[in-house]
Amino acid sequence: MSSREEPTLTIFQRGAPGRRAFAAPVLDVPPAPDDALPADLRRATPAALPEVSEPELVRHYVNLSKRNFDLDSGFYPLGSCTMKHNPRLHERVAALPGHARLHPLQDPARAQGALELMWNLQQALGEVAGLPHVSLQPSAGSHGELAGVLLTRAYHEDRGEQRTKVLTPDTAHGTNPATVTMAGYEVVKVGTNADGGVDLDDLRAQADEQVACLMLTNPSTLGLFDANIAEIAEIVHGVGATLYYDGANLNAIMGITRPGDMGFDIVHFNLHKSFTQPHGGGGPGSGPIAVSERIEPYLMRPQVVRREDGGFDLDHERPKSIGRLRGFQGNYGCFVRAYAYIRSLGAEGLKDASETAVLNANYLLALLKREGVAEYLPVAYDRLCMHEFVLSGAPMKRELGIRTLDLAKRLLDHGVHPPTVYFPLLVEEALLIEPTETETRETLEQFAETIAELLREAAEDPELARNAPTSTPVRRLDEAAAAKRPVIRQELAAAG
Amino acid sequence: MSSREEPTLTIFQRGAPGRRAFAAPVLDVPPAPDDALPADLRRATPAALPEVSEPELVRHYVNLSKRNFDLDSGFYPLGSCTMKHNPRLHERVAALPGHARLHPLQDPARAQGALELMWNLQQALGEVAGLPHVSLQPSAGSHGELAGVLLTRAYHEDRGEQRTKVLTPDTAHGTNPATVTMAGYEVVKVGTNADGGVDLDDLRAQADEQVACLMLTNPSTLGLFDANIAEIAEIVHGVGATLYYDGANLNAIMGITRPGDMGFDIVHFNLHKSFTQPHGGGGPGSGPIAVSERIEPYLMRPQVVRREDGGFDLDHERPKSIGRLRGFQGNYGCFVRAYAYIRSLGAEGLKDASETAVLNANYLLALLKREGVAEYLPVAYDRLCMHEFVLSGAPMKRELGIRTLDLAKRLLDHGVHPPTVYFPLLVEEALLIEPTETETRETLEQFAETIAELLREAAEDPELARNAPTSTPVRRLDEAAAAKRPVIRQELAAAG
Amino acid sequence: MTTYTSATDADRRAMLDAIGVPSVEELFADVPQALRLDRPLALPAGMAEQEVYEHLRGLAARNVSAEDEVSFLGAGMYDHYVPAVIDMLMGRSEFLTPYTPYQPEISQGGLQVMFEYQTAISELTGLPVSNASVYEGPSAVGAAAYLAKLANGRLRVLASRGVHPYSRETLTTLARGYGQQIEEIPLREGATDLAALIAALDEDVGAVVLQQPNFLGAVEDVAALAAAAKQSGPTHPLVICACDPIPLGILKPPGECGVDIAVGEGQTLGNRLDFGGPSFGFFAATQEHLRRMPGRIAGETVDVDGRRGFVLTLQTREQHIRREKATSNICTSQALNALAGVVYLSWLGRAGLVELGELLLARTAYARERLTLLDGVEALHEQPVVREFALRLDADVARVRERLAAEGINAGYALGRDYPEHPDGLLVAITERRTRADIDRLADALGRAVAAEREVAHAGVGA
Amino acid sequence: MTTYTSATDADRRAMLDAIGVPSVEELFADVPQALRLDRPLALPAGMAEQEVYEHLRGLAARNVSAEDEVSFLGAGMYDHYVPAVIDMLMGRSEFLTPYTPYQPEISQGGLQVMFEYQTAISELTGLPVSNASVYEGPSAVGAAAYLAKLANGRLRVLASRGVHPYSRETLTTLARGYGQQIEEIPLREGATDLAALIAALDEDVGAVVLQQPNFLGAVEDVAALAAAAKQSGPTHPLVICACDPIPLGILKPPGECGVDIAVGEGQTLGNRLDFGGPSFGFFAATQEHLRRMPGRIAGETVDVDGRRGFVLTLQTREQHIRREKATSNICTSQALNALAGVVYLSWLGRAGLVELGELLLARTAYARERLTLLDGVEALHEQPVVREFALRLDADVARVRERLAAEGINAGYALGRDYPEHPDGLLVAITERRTRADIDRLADALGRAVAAEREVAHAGVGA
Ligand SMILES: Cc1ncc(COP(=O)(O)O)c(C=O)c1O
Ligand SMILES: Cc1ncc(COP(=O)(O)O)c(C=O)c1O
Repeated sequence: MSSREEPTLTIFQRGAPGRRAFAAPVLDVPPAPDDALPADLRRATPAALPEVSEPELVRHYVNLSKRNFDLDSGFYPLGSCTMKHNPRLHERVAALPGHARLHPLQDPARAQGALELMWNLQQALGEVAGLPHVSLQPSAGSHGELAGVLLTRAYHEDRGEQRTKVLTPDTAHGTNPATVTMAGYEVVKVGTNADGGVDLDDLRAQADEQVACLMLTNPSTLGLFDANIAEIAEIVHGVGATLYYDGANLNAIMGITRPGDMGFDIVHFNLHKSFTQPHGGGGPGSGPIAVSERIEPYLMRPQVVRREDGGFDLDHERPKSIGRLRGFQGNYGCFVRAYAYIRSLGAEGLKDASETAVLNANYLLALLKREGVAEYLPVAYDRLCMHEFVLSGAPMKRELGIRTLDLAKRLLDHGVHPPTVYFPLLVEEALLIEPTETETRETLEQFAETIAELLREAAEDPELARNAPTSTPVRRLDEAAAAKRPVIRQELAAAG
Repeated sequence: MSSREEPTLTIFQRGAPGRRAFAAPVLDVPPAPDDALPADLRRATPAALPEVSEPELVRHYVNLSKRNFDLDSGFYPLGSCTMKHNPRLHERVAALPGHARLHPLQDPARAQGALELMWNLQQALGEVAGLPHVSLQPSAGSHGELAGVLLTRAYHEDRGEQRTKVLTPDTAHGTNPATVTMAGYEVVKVGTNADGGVDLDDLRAQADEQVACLMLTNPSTLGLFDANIAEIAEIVHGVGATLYYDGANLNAIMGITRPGDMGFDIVHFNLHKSFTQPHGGGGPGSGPIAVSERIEPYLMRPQVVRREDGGFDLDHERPKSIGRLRGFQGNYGCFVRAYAYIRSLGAEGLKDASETAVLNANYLLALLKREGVAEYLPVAYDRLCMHEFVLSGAPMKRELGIRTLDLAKRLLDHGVHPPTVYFPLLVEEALLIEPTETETRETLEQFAETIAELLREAAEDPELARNAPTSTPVRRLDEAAAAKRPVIRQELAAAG
Repeated sequence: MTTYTSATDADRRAMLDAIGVPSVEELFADVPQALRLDRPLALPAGMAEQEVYEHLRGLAARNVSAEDEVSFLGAGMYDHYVPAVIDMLMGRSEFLTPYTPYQPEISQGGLQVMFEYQTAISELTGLPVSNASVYEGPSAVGAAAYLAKLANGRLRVLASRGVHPYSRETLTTLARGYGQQIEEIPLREGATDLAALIAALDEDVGAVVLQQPNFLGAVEDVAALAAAAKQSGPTHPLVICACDPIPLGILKPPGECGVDIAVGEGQTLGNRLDFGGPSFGFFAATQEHLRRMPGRIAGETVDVDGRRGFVLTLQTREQHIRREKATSNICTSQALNALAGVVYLSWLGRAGLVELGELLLARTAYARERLTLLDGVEALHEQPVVREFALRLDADVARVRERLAAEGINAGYALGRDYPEHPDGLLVAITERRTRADIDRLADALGRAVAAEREVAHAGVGA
Repeated sequence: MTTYTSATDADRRAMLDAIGVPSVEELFADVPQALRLDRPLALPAGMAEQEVYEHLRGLAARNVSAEDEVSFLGAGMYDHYVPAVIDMLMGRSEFLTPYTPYQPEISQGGLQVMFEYQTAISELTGLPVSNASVYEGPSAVGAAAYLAKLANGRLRVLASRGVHPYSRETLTTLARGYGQQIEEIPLREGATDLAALIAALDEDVGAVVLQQPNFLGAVEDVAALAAAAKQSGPTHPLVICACDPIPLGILKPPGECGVDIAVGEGQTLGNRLDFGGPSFGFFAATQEHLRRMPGRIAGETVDVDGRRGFVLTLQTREQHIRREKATSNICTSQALNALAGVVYLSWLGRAGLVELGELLLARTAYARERLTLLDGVEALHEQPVVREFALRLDADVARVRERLAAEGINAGYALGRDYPEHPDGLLVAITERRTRADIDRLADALGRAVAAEREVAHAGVGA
């Protein structure tokens, strides 16, 4: 329970001049000589940071935390985000000083534990992807995508080719086209066929020598596995392009099938999805990539390597490398967690995770095909799904007069995080539902019940959904106003 | 925010047969021979513990936690309990493996850090109490009281005296008389005079050779400092009895005056109050005692001692000791926290804490003397208070028709923890208010505002208070029914 | 002003004005000048957070913890693995910082945890009534003896010599207050001597106190001992049994052995060693003693809307209501540690507690066999053991332990101080953290150490 | 079934029935048999929690962390003290586990934190516009260069050699995608060569990239450098400055130096070293670039009842709406680390940030003087320094560092690999955790090590 004191005051609006949570360590050296820092390089007035005591600081942020919904409190079927349970063991091991206080520039000889961990993780991810060479460097999925497309560019350029286009399906996640642009390519869309797969004819039509790469998610963002993947790979490789695997949906296939075996050249992982990093309300994440032999020479610097003597080292040479995409060796803290997860589950456990994720998704889909729901929220592609599935709210909108957004907001009043809404774009009023493997059968049944109940309710009184939520700390917010006159920082009263 | 799933199911009502959060380590030895444990000593059916997966376990308890009000969320002026801020530094240092995984029977030679910490804490507590000899053993205040009265008994018996009575003021906390009985003495009440102090005449009348001890709290549970303390000590010592200091209210006087200097022979500390242990919803606590020279010989075993060579040891001998009151060396984890607190604040900081605690209490009292409040909630003893003060709800009950209990419950709807109510017993409809030093002036003003507002509200519609709370996870609970037909454990469906 | 207080000079001035006194000094007018401390407390100056951290880290570094050595120390507290979920839950402000739940409407979390805890303890012990925790193990034994006095007023208490020395000493300390007298029932071949018990029983005996497993690791035939006590006459004494909760997963629960009150040290249930505390004591009894129980008890009820809820119940037993007539003086108890206990038991679960018990049984059997095969090492007794066992060394135990300590192994607890009759006794404890490799390492090192000490002894320079 | 999943065999059967397939296998019908993995993954078997803990602890034990040695390593990440409140807050499920706040009504906590963070960064940098975080330092520099391209389309980028080598390398990597070409402005006596910058400027230059303090620890005259860039013509390039936020407490903020975009590594603000991440990058700019900013931005608004609230705003910049026309591809960022950042800045507070800066200034001055007094040790440059400085050793740096490492001291970062022109360079970093005693210890050990190495060298066995 949270206090009723005005909760939306920012930390800058609390406290009073002179209050403090920080006590400075004793000045145990002579004060710096005046000329140590010339006056014209000095700051004139202190930054107007908050002035609060420790108790004020703690209460402010503890009470703020209580205005968040979290995975440890309820169901969070946010499609494409794989909101699986975050084991606290991972936080414990990541916090061990030997990991947490290890400086990134520590001599490799004195960071053998960390390098071995990274090496082991590289091996494991390579095995899961079916692609032998791994770089852990990228900071998130989209960072991995950028790495992948830049690798593609390096690959082609090394072969003297200047290709100009990258293909992405119209179901692709926004980061795919955005990445393509940043990597200096032109985005070309590929259509989707009737059963949710890549439209092969369209693909053949588009695929030419100017195509550098096809970026694909399989299972797709529709939660469907594209059975034509072998043929797709053939077409893409036929024109000398690379095939990129967006790994956001890897949670469906771990230990069952492997991108490398499907013909992909480059894969990115979202460790914060398939390998259960806590999402932190928007990061941190980690987006390692795995690549095939032909792409390996261009992989980022530095690489963790194993020396003959069994020791580990960082290889900064790599003449053909595209270089680095960030500082140091990547989000090591995430590696520790992902590695702990892999060692906890092992080969069997990872496969069990994917199987159960797919089982849970299909079970929930089956529950939602019941009368009273299916008429309003039909599944977009009526087949077995993988780890997630897409419903269309179009009939609901037509017949009950409430939009997918309204349903989502009404779910908030029932302590459930709504599914991903209005994505993928090609399904009207889409709801993308991903239960993950860590939810119980009871939770899935409860959710299906709730959906049915909300639809019944909407049939009687659609206003309830249109005005939802009502039980949340705030109700619907005026996003238009926020964008029209952006207020993106606290204005301060005349500096105290 | 918490999920809406039925929150009052117990962990025993969740899960399903076969689910588990625990994976057993590999059996790396041969299975035990059958005769290792004779069948008739074996358990026939497993204890019917919960069967839940880790995600279920986490969600259950995280959601339960959200049904608690806590000190980090709002004002908690619970009189006599000293709900001061709990620094998280203390949790960090207590969790260091060198402290947290130290076995209590580790050889002293290999536990020097722990023994030094305990020694330092003993020295510091002795200095604060003004009594040189300290035992850290007792587990809480009442445990310290029991130690103190048993020490008194040992002291008298060693001098060949069999005394039978212990005096306690009628303002005493319940643990005082309860302790006296457990220590085999008869409780004799001493009255309170007009300005809230010990009634000296009554004391003189009661004090005779049969009296073993007077247990006193100073400042008293009324939040008043008894200026006659020197005379009281004289009377008590005059009949050869000991003077016991209930340290629950020490937060008012640290660095300002000392029980030893007032003439007390034995003091208990509530480390979980004055020295900010988190209360944990009812413990753990720690109740060290400090004693004078004449009591020292009887102090509990073992004692931390400093050897000539500067090393530390545990002294198990102590021929006249009353022995031990519990296992091992006491609640060491609490010692670490209390010691960290003392080292963080230092001499100045401890005094500042007491001064600010008294300042905050008097300021809040001043704010509550305003018109619109004072008529209904007059202060029981109209003088300067120490760290807490007592209001009487009697006029409020008479004129507004709401009881102290109703006001308390209504406060819950405003995100404030009510003060201690109906204690001390001798003030009608008592509210015992202790803001502590770590609250801000704004919080005190807000609280006074809220009280005034609730009284205005009650004048208009007392039902609101009588029916309060309405915004809490549950509303008023039927305590009578709970006591009449006690249900104190979850009944289980036929063991799954 | 410190970093924990907020009263700036401006605040102080305004507040003093409102109070109507010129200075903070004035607020202490009631404190006679003569009693004022006219100097600062003789304590070191305050330090910044990081400095306190470094200081406490320095002290921690001077302890050899179970993180630093392979430890076979037990004797009442055991180095079990504490799952990470417990740290997380105990660290949540909502569990960590509240006081005892005096306002149930805003304390349902803590109250329900108590209710669940009581259920788990009841299941574990096979007794219907559990309170919400007492301080710790030995004082729980003391509390049980007090309940016996309340129940039957008799003053003789018979305690097996197999009961933890600290429990027996606590009983003795408290007996002076309770007016009880504690008498000891000897051990025979490592277990409580049934004949001696029977001989000692009479109608003045108010309680018989046992421990399961006993201090020497032996699994007692509690049922037989309890039966003897009950046959001692129509109005028999109460049978109190202190239990290690972990082996209760595979041992016959006290409730099925005729025990009236089961108590014990709860540290092994999800609590850290913490050099001895804080942990918790559990306290369970038969139905008839419900209203004599010490401490808090959570009970189920409904709110005005009929919603299920929980409260502290049967408070008329307690000091704040009953005062000198209370069944106990306990107030602050060990709620947070008991939370860890019930979370731990739920984490282990129905199957896990048994699996853990079987694992310990197997490793203990392995270790006992492995070690007693060593020259100069023999079993101190042949009783069944489940997680700890006693050895007799043909060498100076202290020096042997030193030798192993030098190798980073804590060999266990030397029995000599508490059991002068066993100057050569060593108590070895096993947990799931001690792997076969650890046990083999112990065996190897112990074998060498004993051999070396015997040589020294023979060489005559043993003293 | 693992301990993280709940589908028992009974559950599975019932669920499969409801789905209408006979087996889980069947659910994967769409995956062509040829592509199925016909063997288990070649990974070790799963382990129990305690086994994983021990394994990870074993790996941690094979690292020498700042807990194990006295470390003067900096060069981009620094061993500052992280206050305990940050662990507590980052550990709260409510902050730790949610996804990006797509549903603002149930994400006000996280959104307000972003808003407060943006305010703090804006105050720190003296620039009005901040986003809610980017990945980390060097990629933030890359993101800034991309903004410059969006803003003025020019392809020449001038980067000072004082910019972190990793930032320059990242710029170069990204430049292949951006179509930019990166050119370096040399250093002169440790600071960016103003004349060289002026000479290199022309109307094709889209951005000038600086770092404050620069990699060699020198405090740059950013105002002068920025002024030069702006005088380069009517449509001048954007000035990008990568800043270490800690010294910004005492250094003139970039916003007052004519900087258009200030970015930097946020690790020093309440984040752990974590062997390089996760931390966060901050990104602040002038008003005109608001709609070109990368990543998330939280904005204030009101709900239907007029209550203050916060949302992700200006999303039309972002990939999920704008797709190929987005100002960046960033999606998951570093929200939790940015939370640590704003909590840390609030913990330090207005006065604390200055006090910390002054403490570092004083200790750095002390250390620089102390060390440069040693034989064979001299300052690599004489520029003002505030928390880190470069030395030139008259001895083999690698071997000197080895000698100190053997004494439990990490002497700092060897400049040779990144700055071949300084094979004898050593970069020494100071934080509030490095006391005078630590510095004296370093001085003593460094003096001995340099002397020893010089002897070796003279003895001619130097190679
Ligand atoms: C299909 C897909 N691709 C890529 C991404 C981008 O991953 P990240 O957020 O880690 O950059 C996401 C994340 O939502 C995604 O769902
Ligand atoms: C005045 C007083 N004395 C004694 C006690 C008992 O202390 P404890 O709860 O630590 O046993 C209390 C606690 O409420 C108290 O307020």
